[in-house]
Amino acid sequence: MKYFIKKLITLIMTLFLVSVAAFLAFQIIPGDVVTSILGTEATPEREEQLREELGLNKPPVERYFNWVTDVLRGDLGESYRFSKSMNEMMPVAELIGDKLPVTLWLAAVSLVLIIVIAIPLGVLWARSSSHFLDAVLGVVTQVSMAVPSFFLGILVTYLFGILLKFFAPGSYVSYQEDFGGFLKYLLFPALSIAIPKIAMTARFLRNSMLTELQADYVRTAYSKGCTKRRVMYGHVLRNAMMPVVTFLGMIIAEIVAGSIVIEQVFGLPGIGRLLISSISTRDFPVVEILILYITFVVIFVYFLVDILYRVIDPRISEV
Amino acid sequence: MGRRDSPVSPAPVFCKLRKVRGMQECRMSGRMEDIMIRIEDLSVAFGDTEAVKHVNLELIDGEVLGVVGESGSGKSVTALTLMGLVADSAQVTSGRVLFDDVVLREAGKPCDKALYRQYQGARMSMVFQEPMTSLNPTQRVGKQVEEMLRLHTELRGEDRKQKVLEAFRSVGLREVEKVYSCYPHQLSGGMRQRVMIAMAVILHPRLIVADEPTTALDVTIQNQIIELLREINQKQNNAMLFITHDLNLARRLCNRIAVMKDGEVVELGETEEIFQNPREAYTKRLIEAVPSRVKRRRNAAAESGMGEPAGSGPDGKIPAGGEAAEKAGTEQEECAVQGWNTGREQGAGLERSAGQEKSAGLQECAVQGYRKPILRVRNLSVYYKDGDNSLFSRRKKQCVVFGAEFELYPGESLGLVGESGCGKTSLSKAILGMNREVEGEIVHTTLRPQMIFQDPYSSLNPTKTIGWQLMEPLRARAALDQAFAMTREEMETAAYDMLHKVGMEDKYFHRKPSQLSGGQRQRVSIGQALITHPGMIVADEPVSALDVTIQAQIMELMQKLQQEMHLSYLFISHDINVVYRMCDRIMVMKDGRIIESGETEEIFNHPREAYTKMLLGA
Amino acid sequence: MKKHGMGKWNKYLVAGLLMTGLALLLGIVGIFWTPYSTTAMSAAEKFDAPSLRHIFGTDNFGRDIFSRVMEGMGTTVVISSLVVLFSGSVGILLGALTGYFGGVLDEIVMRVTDAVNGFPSILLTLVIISVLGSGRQNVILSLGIVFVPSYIRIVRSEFIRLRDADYIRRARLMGVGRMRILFVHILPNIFSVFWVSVMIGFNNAILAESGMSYLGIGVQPPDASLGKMLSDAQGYLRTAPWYALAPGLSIVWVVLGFALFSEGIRRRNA
Amino acid sequence: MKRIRILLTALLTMAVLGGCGSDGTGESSGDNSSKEPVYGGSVVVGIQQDIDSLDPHKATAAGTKEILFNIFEGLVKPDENGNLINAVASDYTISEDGLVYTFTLRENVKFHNGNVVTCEDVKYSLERVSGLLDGTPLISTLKVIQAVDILDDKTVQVTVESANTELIYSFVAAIIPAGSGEDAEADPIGTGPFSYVSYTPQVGIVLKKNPDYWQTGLPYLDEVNFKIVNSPDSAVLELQGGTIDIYAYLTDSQAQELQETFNVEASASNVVQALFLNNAAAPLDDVRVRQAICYALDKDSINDFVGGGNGTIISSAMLPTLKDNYVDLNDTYGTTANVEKAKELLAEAGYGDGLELEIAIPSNYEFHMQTGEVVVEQLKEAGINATIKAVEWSTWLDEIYNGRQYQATISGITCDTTPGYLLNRFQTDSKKNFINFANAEYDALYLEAQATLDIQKKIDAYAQLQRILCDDAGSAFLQVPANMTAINKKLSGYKFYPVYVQDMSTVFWTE
Repeated sequence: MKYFIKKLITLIMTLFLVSVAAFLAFQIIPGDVVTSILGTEATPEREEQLREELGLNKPPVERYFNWVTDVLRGDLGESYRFSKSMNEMMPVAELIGDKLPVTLWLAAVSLVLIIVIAIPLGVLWARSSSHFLDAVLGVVTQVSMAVPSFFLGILVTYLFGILLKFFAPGSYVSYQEDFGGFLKYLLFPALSIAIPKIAMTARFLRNSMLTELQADYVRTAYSKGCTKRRVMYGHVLRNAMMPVVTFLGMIIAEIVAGSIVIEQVFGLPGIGRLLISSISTRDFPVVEILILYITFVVIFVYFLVDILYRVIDPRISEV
Repeated sequence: MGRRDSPVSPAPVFCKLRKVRGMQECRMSGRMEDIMIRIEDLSVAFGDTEAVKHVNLELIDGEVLGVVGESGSGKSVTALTLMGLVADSAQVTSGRVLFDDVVLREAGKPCDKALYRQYQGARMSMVFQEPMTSLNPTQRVGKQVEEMLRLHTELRGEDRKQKVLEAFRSVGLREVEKVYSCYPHQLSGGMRQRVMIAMAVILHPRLIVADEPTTALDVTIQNQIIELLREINQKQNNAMLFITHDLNLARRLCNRIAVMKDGEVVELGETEEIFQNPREAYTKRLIEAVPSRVKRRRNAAAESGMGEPAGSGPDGKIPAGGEAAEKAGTEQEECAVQGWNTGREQGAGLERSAGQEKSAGLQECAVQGYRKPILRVRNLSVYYKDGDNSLFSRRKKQCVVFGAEFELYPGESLGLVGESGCGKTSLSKAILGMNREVEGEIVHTTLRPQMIFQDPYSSLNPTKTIGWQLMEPLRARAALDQAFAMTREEMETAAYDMLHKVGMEDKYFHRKPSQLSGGQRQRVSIGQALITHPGMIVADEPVSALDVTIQAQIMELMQKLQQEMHLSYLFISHDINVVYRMCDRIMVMKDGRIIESGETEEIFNHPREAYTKMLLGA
Repeated sequence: MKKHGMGKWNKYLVAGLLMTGLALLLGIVGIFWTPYSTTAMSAAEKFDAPSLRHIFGTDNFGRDIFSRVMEGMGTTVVISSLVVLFSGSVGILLGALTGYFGGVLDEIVMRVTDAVNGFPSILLTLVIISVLGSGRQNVILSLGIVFVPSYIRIVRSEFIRLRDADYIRRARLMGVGRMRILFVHILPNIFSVFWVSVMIGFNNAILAESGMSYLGIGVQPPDASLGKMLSDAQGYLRTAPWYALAPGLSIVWVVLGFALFSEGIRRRNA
Repeated sequence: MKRIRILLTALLTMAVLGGCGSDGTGESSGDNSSKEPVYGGSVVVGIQQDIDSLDPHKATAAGTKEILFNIFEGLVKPDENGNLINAVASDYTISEDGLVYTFTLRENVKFHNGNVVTCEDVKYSLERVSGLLDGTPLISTLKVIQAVDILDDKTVQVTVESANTELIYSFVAAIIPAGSGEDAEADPIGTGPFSYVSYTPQVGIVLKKNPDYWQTGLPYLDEVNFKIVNSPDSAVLELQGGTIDIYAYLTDSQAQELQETFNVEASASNVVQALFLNNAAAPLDDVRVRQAICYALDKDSINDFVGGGNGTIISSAMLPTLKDNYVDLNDTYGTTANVEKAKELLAEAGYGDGLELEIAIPSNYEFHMQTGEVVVEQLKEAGINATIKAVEWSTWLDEIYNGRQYQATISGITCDTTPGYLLNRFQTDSKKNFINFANAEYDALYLEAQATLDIQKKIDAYAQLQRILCDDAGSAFLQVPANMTAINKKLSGYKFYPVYVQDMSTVFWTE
């Protein structure tokens, strides 16, 4: 419990730091919000009027505190750029709520791919005594890890999209329209995300298992007359999975926070792309919230992993 | 030394030694089936290096056979090969292992794991050295013991659990239900080892292999476990292969002892026979090396006064005691010139180095107020701070040493004895100023007392050469005080001198610690501590990580240097015998308090506290 | 140590050295000399497929892709090296101080690194570049800032581990000065760990740099950069696949080579 | 309080390439023109950026206007030749003094909500845009409207405060139902060939057929989906994947890539691309340096490299498609590089040893970035060491366009069908004169041209203005890039307009 509170305080402090940093960044970032909105033709009076409407004429500290109070009250503010209707700007919450499922589903599909492929692969690899398999997997995973995600995205597009025509590049369908089609399309970007991570996870699991296999308790298990299989699945796997859980947590955090590059390559309207476009249009309320969201997700996932770790590893749970 | 038994005729040796149990008759009449375990001419190699060479061992029901040897002697590999647990990379290059005439393992054939599984657990089981790591850290211990039943019996859920609880009770565990659902880390070391033993004996196997089962435990717990093993052996009448580096332990438990060295069995015989009449030089040395109360005075006198050779270990030359005594005088003068000691202290040192009964002399001095203590500790309490340096959590202070009071006199060795966690290390750190959370008074007259640590592997900076490390204290001293400025040549000369003094050759000057053995590293550590002539040394378990023969050498070295350089030692150890050999006076510490202190002989002969008695009994 | 050197070659080290060596050689030569000018345009040679004349073919301006890959490799390697140099030095300094002394500085630095760590690196560089503007120095600076926390962490944890090592305690007892303990006694001992993380960091820097260029926030044209080439080439996947493959595979080559090299080093040290 | 947003007032191209202007010929696309139109079906059109507003009076982005063209109509509307045709109005007259416009409404034009357009609706719409309604003019050129009077139920009279021969072009402003302005953003209702169905930010907008459209037989399609495509690269992939049918902003090489499988059409855009030179920043304040740069550039090869040779080379600020007003000044500096002359001028100006030049380019415009690469290479020949500084669009607006803190920049300025539109900005005091062009003769001449009602005089004055801008090397004007549009081969009837318009009403499937 005390640990929990401590973690929570750390989380809040980090969020605070990040929000201040993001806020500050937008004070010094070149490119005026008002110019960006009004373009080149507006009169100075109009600019001043908008500045006032947006509250930009107030001192930064006051603006920051107003904004923080609003956010704490659950009001995430409104986009400068996107309108919901003529009288209303798009609330940031709604805007992000719209994009978030794309990123989350992408993360989910990637994660399923990673877990479903990497874990059996890692176990197989650790169990295998075949030098050939070992060498092949070694090379394949090394190469997979060396491919940058955008290049992988391009290769996947080229191979599965253009050559094999498994999917039509750019034929993203909104999840609201056709969920099946949406998932089918997500498979390929998810694959591009997953491949290097599968390689990393499988390697990691294998090394973890090999390390665990050196542990004394494995010898004890054998001394009881356990079969190799029983030792592997009854004793080693669970213990070897623990560091892998942390590792997977890092991966989850990374994907859930937005796979900007992959979203760019495959034209997915997720939060990564929203962030990029919002930065370039100086849509400050959106950017601030997105940055906070991402920070929150990352820290929160780490936190969850930490908790999970405590649940599955009895050694830590009492600390 | 280094006798190699002919692989075909090991029998004569056995026959001679086995009369007590009537083994000879058995073998003569050809009733081979009574011999349960037979290891015949076993050699095990890892790649090109043979770890076990032509070993022959036999065991019958109810017998406890000790296998004694120092690290690397091949005793564990032998046991693991017997159990079918040796790594796949190990090859049996000769001989075979039989269990009731069934060949379990044979030279040139891979390990038949399916065959072994019929024996492992059910008919032979093993107790390992580290109960913490030998238990699966993420499984409840009850389940782990129960796995034995799952694998080898038809018992069902609740029956299995009852059987496990019963086994727990039989190994002296209390609150067995609670223990059943504990994870290994929630148990104490002793309890864990009891769980391991329960696991080993639950199916009443005919053979139990115990590989250093008490080494990782405190002395008092050690005793209990030994008693438990003895008890089980008597109750269940199973044979036991007891592997240890500790001759004393073997002596207490075993019917017969096999002494191993460099992969070979160099001597095998009835326990008492071996102790009384060791035939091999190595066995003799092993017995000699064990610090024993019986031998202490005689040895000390012999080494320092009578010039009896102390035996030469692999580390090479150690100047014999006589020479040391001769040199002592000049050394003392040097010290005096450098202003480290007073004239009177010098006198005391010389007096002692003449080989007289020193503690008496010192006691006398102290009583007379003849000498000033080099260290005085008054009402010292030491606190331990929670390591967490977060801003949020208030630091909790925990008292680990309560009101310690004592003095250390020049040239004296003061022993500090206690089990792990009693506060002896905290006390020593406080004295050296490494822990500033203290209350009370510490006064020492030396400039910079130095320390020698237990682990020779972490005591030296792995990236620096030995020469550099020996010179570093001189550089540091010069940086602090211009008066001690030395040229590089002078430093090098001093470093070489020190290297010689700790019994090492010039060539080591340019080597790094990774190229040195444990004993050699400890020598360098000692040399590094002494190069600035600190006068007082705190030695925290300086020999407990070393093999017994090396232990003896290091202790000799420390005693020699003490005389030569007129040093005071605060000698910390859990090993009562080591302390006995090294120290003039002893303090016994328990739960942060010094509960008893006095002259060594006095404590040993007339312990006042029950705890001290228990320690001595171990 | 030297006598061990030759005996400890392993296949990872050899393969890694060969691959990295070739890449570095091309990259470094590429800084000073390339077979063709990397900017000279030729309308006649637009999108020539790989041939003896242009072994990687030509791009949309008729520029020799091989020459541009060489230059891009040089750019990437130089930037990545400077990033690692920058973040490594800052990491050592801060990690050493915070790890050894702890206290308030440690707390502040750790909170800041937490915040930086809890943030995808590409996003952070994006924000920093938005603030600083694009350009070579800013790419180095922003990536440097992004990578500093990982080095601080590694160095810090090593210093925490070693500050209580027996030989460091002894050095304190000898009266060795703090800075000497930090940088003479401890620092050499963390190099084996640090070296591996530098290698990994170098690879990450390469990936991040090319990722930034891919998103158009890295090195600006006409300077060749592998990521930028890749993003330019993406549109010509069907007509000129070699244009995408050449820079893409070059990145893979460098990263793989370095990964193998560091794996080799790791195994040699193990 | 109502927040009014006016996004990027359409003077600067947001697109890589702007709309279209098909040399006034207005050919319909492809070889399929002869084929029989099939009614029904739906088409997906790739667009480059999100909609800035669904309120036709507030939408300013060219990319939005090209879509809203399908939903809304004004009293008049442009046709594919750049001429105005009558739309909601069936006829109009302008008084002699140019101050009174009288519009007659077309019979039975219906809004998408089924109501017939009345004079009230027209009055409301015009008052709304001119600011008569609430004091906030929404379209700046219509600020001059003084009164809108309903003469009878089919006639509306508009009185303006000053005569302007080019004002009629502004009456393309959308007619919306009276009082609907506040709802236009959520439920836009117009009279165009298609009606609004839905809009999803960052995804796109869906329109459906207006069955009551006044032009009988139009439109053919049941549904049009304008889908936002984030980059030209992915547009190509989407075209190939068949997820979009029409895309109008291809680069030359992409167009070539699609040549086989699509009908790819090149047409002149309404964008003037130039290497804009800050006349106030050293060393560009020296006319010789600016001229040297103009000489050093090889516009032909720029056109070849980045435009596939489809662009139209220009040397001043006038669209060649505006034939009456355009003068060809390409002989002034030539269309290929004249390095000798450039070096000579530089030496004269004291930069014989070379010169450093920083060219800022908005990094999101691939076309300008690529042009920049070629320009840098060409300037090198003349001893000008140019470097590219990529800037974000917001930064570009802030620092370069408004702040005028730059040496040179490559960008494009868009033009509408009003001929004097581009020339206006180069008056010394113009707020839009971001190149700091200062020429008193030019200023005087421009005012003169505006004042005259004599068409020929106006044309002459415009020609002279173009010449001054060119001779003075106000900037190095490069080209009017071609607009490369890929159209599904099974589609026909796509028309190219000289302004940003994607007219879907005439598009049909051939099978």
